[in-house]
Amino acid sequence: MIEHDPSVRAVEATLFASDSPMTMEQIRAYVGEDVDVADALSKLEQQYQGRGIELVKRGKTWHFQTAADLAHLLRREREESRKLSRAAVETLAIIAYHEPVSRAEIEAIRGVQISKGTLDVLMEAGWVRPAGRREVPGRPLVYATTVEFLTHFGLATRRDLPGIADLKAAGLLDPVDLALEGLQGLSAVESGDLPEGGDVELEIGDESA
Amino acid sequence: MIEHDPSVRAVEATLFASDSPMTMEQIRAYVGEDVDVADALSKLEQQYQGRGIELVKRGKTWHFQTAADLAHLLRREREESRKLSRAAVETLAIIAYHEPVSRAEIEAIRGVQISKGTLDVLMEAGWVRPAGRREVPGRPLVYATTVEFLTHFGLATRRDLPGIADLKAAGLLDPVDLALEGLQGLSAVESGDLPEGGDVELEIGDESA
Amino acid sequence: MGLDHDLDFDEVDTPPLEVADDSERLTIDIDGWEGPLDLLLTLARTQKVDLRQISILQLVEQYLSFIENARALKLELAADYLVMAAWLAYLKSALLLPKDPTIDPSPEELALRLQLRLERLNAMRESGARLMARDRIGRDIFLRGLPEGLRVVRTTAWDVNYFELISAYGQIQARNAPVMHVVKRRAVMTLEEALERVSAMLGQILNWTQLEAFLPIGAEPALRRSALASSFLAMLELAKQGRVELQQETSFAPLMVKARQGAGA
Repeated sequence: MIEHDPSVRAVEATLFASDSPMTMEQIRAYVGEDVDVADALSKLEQQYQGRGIELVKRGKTWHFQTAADLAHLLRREREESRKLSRAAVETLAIIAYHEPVSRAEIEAIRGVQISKGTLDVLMEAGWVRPAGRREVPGRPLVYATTVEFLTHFGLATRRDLPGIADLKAAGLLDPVDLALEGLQGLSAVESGDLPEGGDVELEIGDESA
Repeated sequence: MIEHDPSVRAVEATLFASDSPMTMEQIRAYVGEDVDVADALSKLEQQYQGRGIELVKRGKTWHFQTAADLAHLLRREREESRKLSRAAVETLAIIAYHEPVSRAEIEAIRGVQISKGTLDVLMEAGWVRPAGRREVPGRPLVYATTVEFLTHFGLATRRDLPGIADLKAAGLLDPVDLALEGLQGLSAVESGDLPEGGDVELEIGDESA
Repeated sequence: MGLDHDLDFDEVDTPPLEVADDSERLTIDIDGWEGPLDLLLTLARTQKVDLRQISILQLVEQYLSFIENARALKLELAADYLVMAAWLAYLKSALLLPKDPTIDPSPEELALRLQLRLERLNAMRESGARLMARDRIGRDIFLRGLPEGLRVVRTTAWDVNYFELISAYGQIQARNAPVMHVVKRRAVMTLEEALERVSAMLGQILNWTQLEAFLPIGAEPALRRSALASSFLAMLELAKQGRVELQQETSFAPLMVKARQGAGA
């Protein structure tokens, strides 16, 4: 039997027992001031590499989870059957990448009205929440994602959303009007008479919201 | 990085994720028929020996749990400082000056009833203890202070408590409102106008009968 | 904007168009798309991987032919698909006609807008798919199923110091001390005092003098009020005795007082 480092054992036990991810400070509060938590965590990370369980850091918090490559063994069939509709997936993506965003803005991107159930499903899943109102005429409610959303998808922050930096750089998160102005600004010199302030919107579907 | 046995990894992850202890058959249902579960479990048991968590067999079921010698880590004590209520301070003072003293006597001196919680708080704090019963009708319980009480207030013996004359000289016998003013303006002692009659003795009757 | 007009249609392999071309079918399912933009995006994606390179004109023609087929087979085609078809037919003719600088916005801008919208919808569709493909906790990845949980046991350190203890006792004693009630004397001037005072002052006053001049100088308001009332009564009494004369021009005017000649002296 190998003699294990008491500090590593203590941090290991604490993280295993915790029912939520913990910051180094939170761990320290349990294991005591004289434990080098950072050192213990890095040793643990190494020791668990390649095992069925791994130590994961997300943002500032640490937790143990099952190894991703074992998903096929553990995947819960029942969860899968409640698959999100395409509308719900797109709506979730729009909220996550554009938040805070109003219903009308979601509809402008998708080109169709969103049914009431779509947002309800996302809120019921705990991934989306109303996040105040936008101070424009009509004061529309805006939506944003939750901490549970980040946790569920294994994200530390919204910056970790897949491809968000590229989308931002490509201007694909800007509204059409803004993108159009940018393009016209570049090409206006050559083509001369492009109309400014293109306020003509495509009338697609019923954008009554 | 060590190459880990896929069977061991699978069993490890399955047990980790399960929300209840599992039998070998239940584990097999997840990891598949071609895994030697018994062998994997015995390897796991060995690998986790001496770690912060351990694999435990209870009857026919297996589960991970925090190493028994680390259980104390999972219960963190946090001391919170709280102001003792006015009723409790007065009750403590009466017990200190008059001990041993019954509840009825305390109430007679305070002029108001004391709630059960007040004495409990003082006993929980370790400053007051029950000190037998008074041999009068009803045999009321009497209370006295403890050694911790003396320690906390930096007293060698109860005789170090200032007498009535000392209290008077310090302006501590001023009526409450004056004393409060005095605390604010530090003028109670000079203000003179103290009511006479500081030498009134307490009449402690046995009202418990 | 990739408005090249001469791309070969037949090279484009589109599942939706296959459906449209299948004249054996009596209905074409447009419910498979979430609105015209979705259908357009599906058509656009069959052109090129990069939406920035798509041909809007080609896309418009694909959409129109799809709708044309669908209409022939399914009369109750949703209104928004037809609105889009009409708008795209207009866009197509505008793009094909010689350029008219007076048309605002230009057909090129309209086409660009459509393209930008498709790019944005496509970006979100792909992001949604990537999001869903992640290893998700509770589906692919699991946290410990049976955590013991961490507990914080709160203990209370009661905060009271020695001074608070003995001053509390002092206050109990003070509360229990017998209380003597002393009624404070109110500042008043009795009628007798006023009579005496006013009589004494009258000798020095020869002319008509206001009643207030007889009041004590610098008295507190309460005493002054009392003195005013008493002095007034005293004046009335002296007038009755014939020692003073009183005069008042109207109600509430100053009350003037004068000693009667040869009366009191």
